Amino acid sequence: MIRQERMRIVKHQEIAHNVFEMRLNGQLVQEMKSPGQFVHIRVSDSYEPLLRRPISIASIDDESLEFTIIYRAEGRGTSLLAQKRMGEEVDVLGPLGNGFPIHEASPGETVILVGGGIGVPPLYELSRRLIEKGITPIHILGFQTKEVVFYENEFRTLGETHIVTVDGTQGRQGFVTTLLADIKPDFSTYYTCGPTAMLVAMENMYPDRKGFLSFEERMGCGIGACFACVCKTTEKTEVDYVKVCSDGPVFPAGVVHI
Amino acid sequence: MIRQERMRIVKHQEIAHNVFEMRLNGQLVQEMKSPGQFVHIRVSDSYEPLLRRPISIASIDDESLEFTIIYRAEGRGTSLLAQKRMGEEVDVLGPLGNGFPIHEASPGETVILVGGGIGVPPLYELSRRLIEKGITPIHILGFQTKEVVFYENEFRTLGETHIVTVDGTQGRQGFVTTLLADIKPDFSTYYTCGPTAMLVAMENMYPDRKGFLSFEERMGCGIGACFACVCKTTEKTEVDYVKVCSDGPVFPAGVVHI
Amino acid sequence: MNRLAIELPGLSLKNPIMPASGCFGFGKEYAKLYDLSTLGAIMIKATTLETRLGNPTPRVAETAAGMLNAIGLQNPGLEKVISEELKWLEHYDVPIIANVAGTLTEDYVEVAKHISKSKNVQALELNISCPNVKCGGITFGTDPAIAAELTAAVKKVSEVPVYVKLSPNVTDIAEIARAVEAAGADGITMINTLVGMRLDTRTGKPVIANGTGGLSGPAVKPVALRMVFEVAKQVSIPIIGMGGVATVDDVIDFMSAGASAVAVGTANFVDPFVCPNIIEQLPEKLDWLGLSHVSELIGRSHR
Amino acid sequence: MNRLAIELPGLSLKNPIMPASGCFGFGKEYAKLYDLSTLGAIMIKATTLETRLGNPTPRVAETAAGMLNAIGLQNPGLEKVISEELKWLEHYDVPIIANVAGTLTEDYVEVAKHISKSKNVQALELNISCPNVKCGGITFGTDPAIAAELTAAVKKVSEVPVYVKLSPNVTDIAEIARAVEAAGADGITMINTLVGMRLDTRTGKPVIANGTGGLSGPAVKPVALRMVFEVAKQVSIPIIGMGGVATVDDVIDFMSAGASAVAVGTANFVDPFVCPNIIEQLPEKLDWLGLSHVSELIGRSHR
Ligand SMILES: Cc1cc2nc3c(=O)[nH]c(=O)nc-3n(C[C@H](O)[C@H](O)[C@H](O)COP(=O)(O)OP(=O)(O)OC[C@H]3O[C@@H](n4cnc5c(N)ncnc54)[C@H](O)[C@@H]3O)c2cc1C
Ligand SMILES: Cc1cc2nc3c(=O)[nH]c(=O)nc-3n(C[C@H](O)[C@H](O)[C@H](O)COP(=O)(O)OP(=O)(O)OC[C@H]3O[C@@H](n4cnc5c(N)ncnc54)[C@H](O)[C@@H]3O)c2cc1C
Ligand SMILES: Cc1cc2nc3c(=O)[nH]c(=O)nc-3n(C[C@H](O)[C@H](O)[C@H](O)COP(=O)(O)O)c2cc1C
Ligand SMILES: Cc1cc2nc3c(=O)[nH]c(=O)nc-3n(C[C@H](O)[C@H](O)[C@H](O)COP(=O)(O)O)c2cc1C
Ligand code: FES
Ligand code: FES
Repeated sequence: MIRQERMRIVKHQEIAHNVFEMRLNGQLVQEMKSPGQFVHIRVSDSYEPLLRRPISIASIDDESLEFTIIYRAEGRGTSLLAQKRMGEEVDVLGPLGNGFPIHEASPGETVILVGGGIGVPPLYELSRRLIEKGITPIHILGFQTKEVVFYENEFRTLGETHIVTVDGTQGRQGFVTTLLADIKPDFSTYYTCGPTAMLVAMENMYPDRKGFLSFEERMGCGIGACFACVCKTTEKTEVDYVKVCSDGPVFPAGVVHI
Repeated sequence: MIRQERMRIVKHQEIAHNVFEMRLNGQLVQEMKSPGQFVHIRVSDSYEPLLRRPISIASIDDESLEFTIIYRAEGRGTSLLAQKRMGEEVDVLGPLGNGFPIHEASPGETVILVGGGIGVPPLYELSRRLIEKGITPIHILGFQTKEVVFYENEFRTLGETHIVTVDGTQGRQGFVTTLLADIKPDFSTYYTCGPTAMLVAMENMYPDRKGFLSFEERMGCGIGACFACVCKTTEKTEVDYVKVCSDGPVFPAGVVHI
Repeated sequence: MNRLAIELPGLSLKNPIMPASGCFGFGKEYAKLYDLSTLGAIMIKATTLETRLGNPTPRVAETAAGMLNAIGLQNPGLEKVISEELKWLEHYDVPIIANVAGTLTEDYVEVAKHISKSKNVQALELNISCPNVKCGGITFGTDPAIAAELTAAVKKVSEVPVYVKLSPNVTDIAEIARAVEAAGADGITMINTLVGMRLDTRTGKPVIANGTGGLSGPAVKPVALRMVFEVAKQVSIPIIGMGGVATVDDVIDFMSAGASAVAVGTANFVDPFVCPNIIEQLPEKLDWLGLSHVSELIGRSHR
Repeated sequence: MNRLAIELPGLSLKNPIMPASGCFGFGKEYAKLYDLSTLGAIMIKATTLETRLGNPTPRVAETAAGMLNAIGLQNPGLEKVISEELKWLEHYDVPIIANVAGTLTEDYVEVAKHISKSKNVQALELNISCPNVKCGGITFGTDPAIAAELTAAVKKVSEVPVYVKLSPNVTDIAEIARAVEAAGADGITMINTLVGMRLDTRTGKPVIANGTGGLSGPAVKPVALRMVFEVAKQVSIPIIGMGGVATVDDVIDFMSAGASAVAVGTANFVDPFVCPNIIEQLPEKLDWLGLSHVSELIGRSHR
């Protein structure tokens, strides 16, 4: 069920250049089902900025009723969010949307989790859930440059992890697809989240493979009511459009027209 | 000289119901000349609320480069200001306007300082300056009710002090003028700041006495450029209007048409 | 007696609060958050004759205390709206105001004729003010004669009262209001969005794919309030006011200016519970103002 | 070469930044804060034939990301403005744009004739869009024919180029722009304020004594930007854009939309140093955009 709650900040730190990790505590965590879902955050009580900001759930801890988001302080809203201190409250609406399907891979199988920049966070909780099910994840994480790389160790502790940077300052130089072309991993399913260009590249690279992609679109309501986040679909599907916020943000490969 | 500075909050506490005392530190204090001047405060970096809030200077300490404001957290802006914590910075423009003239009273004389509600603060620094000059102040301070009375002791340490509350929950019941009618103080000059109704009552009560009144008006720029805070004048003056922000907020009795 | 009840042509409102068209879809999403029957009414998303897929994305952009949108009237079309959306809404005890849009007069007439027959549709809202479609929409809303013509044509076929939604993008909104009143409109809803634009500072190109969009949210409240005040002075049919409403105080203001009921749009995105929250706060606000019934607020500014 | 210099009819601007009329008085107050010669130009407070005492107070009210004002064109009148204000401004090396207002065409003509002779007045800004005076002002700005007539009449007597300041409170602002261009206007300045209102929630009465006021500030930027974009498409005379400008990014946006220079109004009240700050930040912004001269920004959105 979707809830709105003023959640308390129990941890907040810069983990890479302009990239922040925020841990929030509250009842809302009980509602979080699948990795890849997101929350819609109101960064201040002022009317400026006005709209909520969609941010993926990076990790969930049911026991402590805490969850983590990882975001880049970029524009007006996220910069304000970055100024919040521990102990302060944040207005959170969520969990929203449908996340990555775990059941689509079977125990024993190997899958690849491919993330780009601020698309990496949701893959962390996803990886943990897959491992719980006895599935082996390989992480391929792409970043612009060394300064903005985050969670490398966290992912390594979960399994095989490859870092790629566009400028080659850390890990392999190039894009996630460059690296995939090298290591040619053997896998059953791919899960990916990142810039649209990356999603396109993934679909083109593995046209016949089972894959799930998480999309980004500008949002209004975040719950499916305003038709702001609509994407056209391919002929592969009967519906002629989908809403990223409520039908997605995760869709099977080939559904969304990109 | 008028300056704009991000000043640091060195003290911030609620001293009466919804009434806050805030102490700020910065170079701007060096520019503060006369009691009754005010500062124009931007309560947040957001565009909402947009305008600065005019607040009187309640006390000045040149040595520590600190000054104090006392304000009522009422509407949107001052409520936000009330949430600021020690150590945070506040955008202050000032000092603005012309304060109460000290030289208008002579050493040895007795004067009355009559304040109403949030009009009381500027009288505190005024009283200290008058005393320095060997002038004896009598303080008549009016409030709505007990809960919102503040600085009583501070004023008592400076001299004779009378408290009046509209509902009689503290001190004499009634208005400042009610009390003045009782005690019939012998004085040379009156200085007053408070709601317009009170200023009118003072002018009517002491038509032939030398007096100085501090006015309030909605402001835009706060420095004399936008003509928002204009008041009509009486035939007693040659100018046909005055600006509260730059010609005032303090005017001699009889100048402003009220 | 219910201190919040308001009677308007075709509408018996439990309270004067309703979500504005396009900001609430057809209710399904918000029904997961609270009971829709608590609402005074629901203004559903614009319905057109045929299915519409709307404009390319991005369709929204944030502005100072506001937002721009260019959804482009995306909706499943008349048939599906009646057979699915309105049918589903029958589960709730809440009057529906059907927002009708189109390109030609015939479109409006056709949609109005059929949708006004739906059991729970108690009134129509003629959207002659959508700034986000190439033809139709706003073109009807900027010329008094054309607006009147369309109103009359729809009145002929509608089985429920017809409210006309005015565009603020005009020189004299009261003139349009008088024209549609004369043409038989039962009420007025106002305001729709102000045409605006946001540019990507780096590229210099519009953020919204459509180029321009409709401005809504707290930023427009002063303009909306002024227009409601002006129109209330010049027409005698009731007004449902909107434009930047986000708090119970905003509701008081719009009713004081002359609105008989108030719609909440953009604020639903900021706080999905804003409508029930305002409804809950209204009684204590009336106490604060020393009023016994919400209707006493209507037109206070003019007295 | 100065990468910020802009040449406009009558105006050689060191940079494209200038305070907007009415938000800077006649410069005296801001001269205490910084050197006025750093400004591209100064648009002085509206000048009328006779002294004007303006409207009763309150004259301003705050709104979400904006403010309302109803100053009522208070100014010392033509003679004093010329003999005192403009004379004093001669101390500074900055072109003055004189904002001219009035009630009848004759008033405008009389003021224009004399004020355009002042040594430092390099251009006139015809204020046909002030929403805060009973007659004159905005009435001239909402009818293309009347606007054109006034423009032609003033052009006949003015010794300097004439810019016409447009009102956003119209259905088709480009139509007015085309009309004044055809009538000989040398340039356009836009936008003036949107008519708005704020009510005291407790009393239900307007906060501003005048009832309505002109809305300005960040809230109106999307509307102003859209209008500049539209007008730039339809006229060939230069535009000085304004409406909610508070940052260097806002300046980039307005020039991208088609403005050749930008005026800053309300933001001066929020940050009295906003103009010099923006001027200082402009060069690095141009570097960021990879542009060598500020003029390259003009009309980027249209390319
Ligand atoms: C489903 C989803 C999950 C996301 N998860 C994350 C995450 O885990 N970490 C992270 O750093 N970012 C994430 N994003 C991107 C994040 O929403 C934007 O970076 C953020 O909204 C930008 O806001 P701002 O205040 O920094 O920028 P501003 O320029 O102030 O934003 C202005 C407006 O544009 C919208 N906007 C701007 N960029 C984007 C974008 N890329 N996607 C959607 N809306 C945008 C904002 O929401 C706001 O409404 C996610 C986006 C979506 C749709
Ligand atoms: C010269 C001067 C000195 C002042 N000194 C003090 C002081 O020392 N302590 C104190 O508590 N108050 C003082 N005030 C009053 C104070 O400025 C207002 O209470 C405050 O601006 C209200 O802002 P808000 O955010 O609480 O209300 P809001 O309703 O959010 O204000 C909305 C707008 O109206 C303006 N406004 C509202 N009330 C007033 C008012 N009474 N006077 C001027 N503008 C107003 C605000 O500045 C703002 O622009 C002074 C006013 C003036 C003119
Ligand atoms: C995303 C969005 C979609 C809208 N769609 C419609 C619509 O389909 N029909 C209509 O008449 N108005 C539509 N509107 C306008 C609103 O109904 C309302 O008139 C306007 O937003 C002002 O109210 P607000 O400031 O409370 O949002 C839409 C507004 C928004 C923000
Ligand atoms: C207090 C105030 C006074 C104004 N006076 C005038 C004026 O005398 N003449 C004029 O043409 N515009 C006047 N304006 C309008 C501004 O010049 C400008 O067009 C408008 O405020 C939009 O710009 P902004 O959002 O940057 O303030 C005034 C605006 C304000 C806020
Ligand atoms: S954001 Fe409103 S429908 Fe997706
Ligand atoms: S507030 Fe601008 S002149 Fe006084």
